[in-house]
Amino acid sequence: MLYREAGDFKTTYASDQQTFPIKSERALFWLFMAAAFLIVPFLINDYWNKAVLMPLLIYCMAALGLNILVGYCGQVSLGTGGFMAVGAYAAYKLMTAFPWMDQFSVTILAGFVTAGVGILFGLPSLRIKGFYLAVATLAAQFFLVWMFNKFAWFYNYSASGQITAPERTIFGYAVTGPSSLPWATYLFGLTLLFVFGWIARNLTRGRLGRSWMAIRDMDIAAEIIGVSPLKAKLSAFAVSSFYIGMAGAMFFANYLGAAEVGEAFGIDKSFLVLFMVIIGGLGSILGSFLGAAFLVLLPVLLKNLMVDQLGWVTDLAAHVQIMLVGGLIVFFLIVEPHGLAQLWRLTKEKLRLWPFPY
Amino acid sequence: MNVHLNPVNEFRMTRPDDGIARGAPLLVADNISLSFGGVKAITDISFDIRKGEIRAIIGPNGAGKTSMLNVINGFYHPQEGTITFRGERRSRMRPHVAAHQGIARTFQNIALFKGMSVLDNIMTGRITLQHRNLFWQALWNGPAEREELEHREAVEHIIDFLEIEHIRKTPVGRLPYGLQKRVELGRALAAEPALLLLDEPMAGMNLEEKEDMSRFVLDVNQQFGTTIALIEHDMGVVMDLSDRVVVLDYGRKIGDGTPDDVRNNQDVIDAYLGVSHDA
Amino acid sequence: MNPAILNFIEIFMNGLMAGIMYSLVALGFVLIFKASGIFNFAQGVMALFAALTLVGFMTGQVPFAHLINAIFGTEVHTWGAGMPALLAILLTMVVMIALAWLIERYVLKHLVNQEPIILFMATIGLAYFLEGFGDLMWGSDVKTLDVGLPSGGSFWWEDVTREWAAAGSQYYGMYIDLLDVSATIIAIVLVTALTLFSQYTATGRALRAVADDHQAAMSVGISLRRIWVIVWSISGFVALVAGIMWGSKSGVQFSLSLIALKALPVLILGGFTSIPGAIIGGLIIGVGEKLAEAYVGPLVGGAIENWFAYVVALAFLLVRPQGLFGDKIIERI
Amino acid sequence: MNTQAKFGMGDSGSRAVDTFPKFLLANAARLGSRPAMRHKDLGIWQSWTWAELLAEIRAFSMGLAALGVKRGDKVAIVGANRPRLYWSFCAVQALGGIPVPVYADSVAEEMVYVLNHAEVKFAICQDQEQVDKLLSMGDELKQLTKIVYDETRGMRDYDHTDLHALDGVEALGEADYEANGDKNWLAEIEKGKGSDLSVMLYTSGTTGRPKGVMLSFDNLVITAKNANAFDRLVETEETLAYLPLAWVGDHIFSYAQHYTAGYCVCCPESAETADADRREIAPTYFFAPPRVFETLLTAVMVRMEDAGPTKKRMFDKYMDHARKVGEKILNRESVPFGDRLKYRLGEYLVYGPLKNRMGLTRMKVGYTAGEAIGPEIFSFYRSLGLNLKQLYGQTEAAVYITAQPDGEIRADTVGKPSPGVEIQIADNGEVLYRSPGVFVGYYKNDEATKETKTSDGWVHTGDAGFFDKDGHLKIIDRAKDVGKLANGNLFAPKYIENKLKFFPNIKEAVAFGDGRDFCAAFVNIDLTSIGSWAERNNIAYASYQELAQHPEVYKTIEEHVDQVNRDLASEALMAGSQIRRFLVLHKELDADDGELTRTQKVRRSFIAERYAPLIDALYDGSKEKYIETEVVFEDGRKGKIRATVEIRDMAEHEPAFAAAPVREAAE
Repeated sequence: MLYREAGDFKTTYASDQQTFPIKSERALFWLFMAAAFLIVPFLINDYWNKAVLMPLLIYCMAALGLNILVGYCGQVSLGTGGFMAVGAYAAYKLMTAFPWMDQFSVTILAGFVTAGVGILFGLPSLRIKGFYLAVATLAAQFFLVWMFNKFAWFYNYSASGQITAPERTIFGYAVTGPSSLPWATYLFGLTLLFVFGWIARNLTRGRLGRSWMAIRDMDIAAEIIGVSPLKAKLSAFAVSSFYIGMAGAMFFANYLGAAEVGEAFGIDKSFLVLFMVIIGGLGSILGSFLGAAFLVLLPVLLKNLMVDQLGWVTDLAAHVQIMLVGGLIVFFLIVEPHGLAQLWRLTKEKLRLWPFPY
Repeated sequence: MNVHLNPVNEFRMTRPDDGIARGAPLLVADNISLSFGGVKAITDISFDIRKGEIRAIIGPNGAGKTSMLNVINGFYHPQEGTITFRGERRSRMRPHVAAHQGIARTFQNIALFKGMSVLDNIMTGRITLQHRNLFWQALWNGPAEREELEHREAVEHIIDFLEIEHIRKTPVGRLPYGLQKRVELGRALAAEPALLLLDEPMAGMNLEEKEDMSRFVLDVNQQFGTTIALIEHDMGVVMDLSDRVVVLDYGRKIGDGTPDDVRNNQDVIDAYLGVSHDA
Repeated sequence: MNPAILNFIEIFMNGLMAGIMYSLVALGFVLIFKASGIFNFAQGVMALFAALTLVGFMTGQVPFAHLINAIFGTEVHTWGAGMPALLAILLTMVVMIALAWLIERYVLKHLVNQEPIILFMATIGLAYFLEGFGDLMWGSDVKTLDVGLPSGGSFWWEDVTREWAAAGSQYYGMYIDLLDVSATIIAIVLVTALTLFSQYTATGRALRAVADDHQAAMSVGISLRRIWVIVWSISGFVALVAGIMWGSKSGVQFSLSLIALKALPVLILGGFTSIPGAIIGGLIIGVGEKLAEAYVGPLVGGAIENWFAYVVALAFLLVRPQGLFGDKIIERI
Repeated sequence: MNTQAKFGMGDSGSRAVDTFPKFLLANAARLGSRPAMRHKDLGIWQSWTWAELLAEIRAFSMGLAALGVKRGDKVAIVGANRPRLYWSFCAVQALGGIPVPVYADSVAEEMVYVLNHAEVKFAICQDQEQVDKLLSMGDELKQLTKIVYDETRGMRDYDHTDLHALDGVEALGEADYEANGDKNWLAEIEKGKGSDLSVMLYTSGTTGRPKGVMLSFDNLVITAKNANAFDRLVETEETLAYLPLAWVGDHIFSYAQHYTAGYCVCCPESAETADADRREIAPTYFFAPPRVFETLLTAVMVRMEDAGPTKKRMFDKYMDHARKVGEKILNRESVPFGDRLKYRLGEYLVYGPLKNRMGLTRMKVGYTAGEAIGPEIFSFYRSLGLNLKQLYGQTEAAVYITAQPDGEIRADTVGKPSPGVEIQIADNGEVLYRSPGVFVGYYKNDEATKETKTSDGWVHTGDAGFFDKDGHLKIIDRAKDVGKLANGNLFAPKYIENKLKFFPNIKEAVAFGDGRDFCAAFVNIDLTSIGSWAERNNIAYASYQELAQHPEVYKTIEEHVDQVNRDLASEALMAGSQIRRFLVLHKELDADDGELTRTQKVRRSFIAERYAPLIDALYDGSKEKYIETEVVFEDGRKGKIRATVEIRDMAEHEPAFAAAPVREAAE
């Protein structure tokens, strides 16, 4: 209904393969981006930043990373929490060891460190598949959490065992630490997400993305037509961990400010991000964002409703919330196993065919 | 300025000349034996595939035909015997290395990537020809995109060749069987193989689809000079298409020669008529 | 005997007894996986839920008290009277069967033919739901559970073993918890009963038929949906038993659901489809964990039992990707 | 690209641009970087600017010169709407040759006749199929010396002595250009003048052998320029070339107007994808015979049948509203504000998306011609806000005779005389015209030329018609087809057939009655429409024949015939010729069987002959009739289909018209 595609034809392969082939969608995307970059920073306050926007940006990044591994390459991982922890601790060590380093570099380097760890824990994927691999990644989760707890070097021997982010600025505006500015942190996260979202799109649309998907869809055939499983799987683990590591670094430095590994990066995180990916849609970048948005916004809404509107005690609200989230996940899987992205695709198809039935 | 292509642009279908003359052996299998936990699938089979020919491998069910193809492209490793491809003797090798050496194949049970479109499936076939690394791909604009678009153009020629323009962007899972087979052929062709292995390309097709597929196989062989080894059950098709035929039965070679030779070979006739094979 | 050897024996036995508990939980997984191909992550939460319900019945709690109070402004908490353990166990069993039926009716039925990962995710969703539901129904405070099983150390065994040490050595005998002993006995009985059930009853045979081949089983008239209810009921029962054991030992609280995570390495080791694998895998993990904690732990700073089992399982998998008793994977094309 | 400099703006003004090659040079200079042509090929719209077009055509043309094409040579062009075939027109004309496009789907004998009659020396073919067709005629083609083909597929093993790949020819020309420049070529173009023969188009003709209509550059250029001015067509238009290129309409829209206005012509990937390709391009100037609009509307209605009830209700509601006010809004009549608002909402919800799905979103002007279009169909498109108009034309007139000016659109007229056209109505009602587009003559057929074209330049259209009070021409039928029933009542078969065909369920109809006691009709059902209806009603059928003879289908058609009779009864001239009996034909009328012309018009006399037993049955009162019909399959094999066809009687309606309208004749 909204689409007017007639006359929007392609004269080059580049335009045929672009990310938003439909003119109106392209316009919508840039409009949305303009709003996110130019309008939101002026409206933002601390509550919105902490409760909604930062978690949204961070989980978008994490879900993007996990989706590359699970959705594109078909390797199920339950180690997301552990990899986020690697990113967080790497960021902490970098921030404290090199105080002069800017936060963009810190975050990206933390990503690289995590990518290395990811490759290490991705090695078993060359031998084992499916659930066996999923459970094997749990080993990473538990081991990493244990390690960060156990060796005081990681938390600079602080008495509390916590890591605390010192203040770091970008162009003179604080993006970490207790006096960080909401709009600056937001823009920092948004910029990273925008750039790396675009990179994720690039990686998934070309040769590498196809080799991942080939491994996912039929690994034996993929190998026979020339995909090296070693390269495909390990690159997926590396890229995925890179994103998750950055998300972990942001989660610690820009969002929490101080973190204790078991609490902030426990197995619950692994599940949460996996849910985002599944509910959003496996193998879809948009899906990662939709899934993250859904699971970030839903609890906020529920809490608002039950605690602020109905005046229930928090733990009761928490029980109802966890129950509803679980129920909704099951509901979604039943209604649309391919996630919100598929729902979006279908809606789009319907609107494109409008007024004809689908 | 709009880019435009010369629509009749010739596209390469075989790799640069490898020094092997047309008619000389491209691949030689020597005394191959293969067994799975004591069960012999292939026993002491030797034959060759010559450059530029269509070589058929036939035999009753369970004769070891598919196992033979699997040995050729490195998926199975024979316990005994050697494979020599383009003059190089091969030891244990992963299948993707064989693919890089120029062996492409299709599968008996369609093995397309179900989550991808026709275009992406065929593009995947060119994976051995694309070289841009992760860094360039992350940047995309520039070398990676250029490479991608070059290969897209080559793939479009294959799509045109196989007459599947109308399904270019359809997810392969939604296609009827016959078209899926054709897409799979396209994916194999995309690799510009020196040797193309076809595992029952016409199984389960109706007469019209078989005729189409036969035409494509012949066209590939004639227009691009691609060497083809194919397994097929339809004797009519085999006799029409192939230059030479090797016949397997219970993992042994019982005949090898031109279609006419094979047709008149008593062992072959017996095998097909189900005469006891314990002799 | 040398006290070091005696120490080793003590750790080994404790490991065995912990292992049998792992086996018990793993068994629940295997049953469901075999019959429906579902990796039921909610198994641990089912044990928690069962234990919560049991405690609730025994102490006469009013279900959903918090919710009711929050909505209606009332102040209800208990009925004022509890019920005997046995009756409570029976009632809880009924609840677990009802739960199995509900899960089949509202979840599984709609997810037939979905990919395994989707089913897996659904069970995680289910786990969340049950966790919230259980807390909502019975409250989230830590509860003690006592169904009358003996507990505490066995003095008799301590005395017996003290004799074994060489005279003059500072050895005070082996510690063994009676609760562990009874748990082990019950677990053994349960496993035997399940084995007999699946070998000698019609339902058991149907169950095994389904596990072997869904299509074939359906074609001979076995109702898949009925089988699923039965399997989920049985694993509900297993969960109840596990819940009683673990609940009696360390109280009924959220951490009880984490026993599922303990069972996972057992599954990898034993293979998802093998009942003997689950039992032996459980024992190996139990023993290995305890030994590692005692002998390796001090070297790296302790608290390694969280991940040690996983690493063992992983290392094992790299050698045998199909697990201890899993079917050999032959790749075909 | 030195030609650009030579034909820069300042320079071209001094010369008369009166031939298409000259237009090519002028366009390359004036519109060099604007797209001139597109072709959906290899997945995208390959595009050429005017400058690139010039380079391609120059190379091709110089290559043809090297092959030996000389002034006055006839060159056949055979194939579908491909850019290179369009280029070959200009490439040949640049050398002074005369292109002769041939219908690609014509059978071998037809082709032999045309090629021999036109004394064709060279042929440019699209692909192997066309080459094979020509080669199969062998020695029968007396003059043909060389064949050039475009698509190389399958051509590898042919004897290439007299066979040339278009690529090779272009390379030849390119080499010549590199070596010697284009001086000679440009000089050759300069020799061309407006009065020269531009093209020879063979009319498929409803009777007799095809005739070669000779059109001069002046004919085409002046007519095309007039038409461009009439509809304000400029270089920004995009059109879709999907009709046979041997047909005069396509030659005007996709060639003459393309060069004179400088707009962009887009060639679809194949005939099957034309619909999808139109959706992508969304032409701004679109021509289609009524049949296309009909099919499109049927498809829309069929698809809406499957829509959910809410959507269907919404669609119906807004379509009703469009019928009420849409045309008025388009004609800029006054419409209440509320209705306008509702129409705007409808535009958003229904009309816009619908136009989008049909690929007509950008349409500035659309024409339909060739046959009468059903009033409902016509109003449907008009009410969506599409500027669809009718025109009346002929090959002999280089198409345009009359056309509807913007704002004066009516379903039942074909408009006012086009710019530069004079029209008179003869005593017998036949329409005559005189215009700059009037053809030079029929090739090698002076007799026929004299019959058609008077010495003072008036051309007989062969159609009967009259001017209404607003000065619009109304065509009722072929002049020779308008007959009388035995009782003296007027019988205009096409008029009746059109009324029948306006029902989506009826694809084709043939009415009989001249000199008979009453009017009777053959009906062809529409497989798309009826098939989908059958599917919805669980009516199983194995073949067209079975479906056509289904009692339920008969019942539906009977209702339609009854409705037509009711309509006829309300018109003074026609009330006497209501359909008394009809039958549903057991096979689809088909051009391959000679029942339709290549432009899909019914060949009445042929059908009358072929189905004589059925016509007899219509008039002898029998209830059913057995018939055997010979058919030609696509691969050229022949076969017979047999059927027993049921005949139905219809009741006549009482004439019910207000007053006898006065028939005006304008001079």
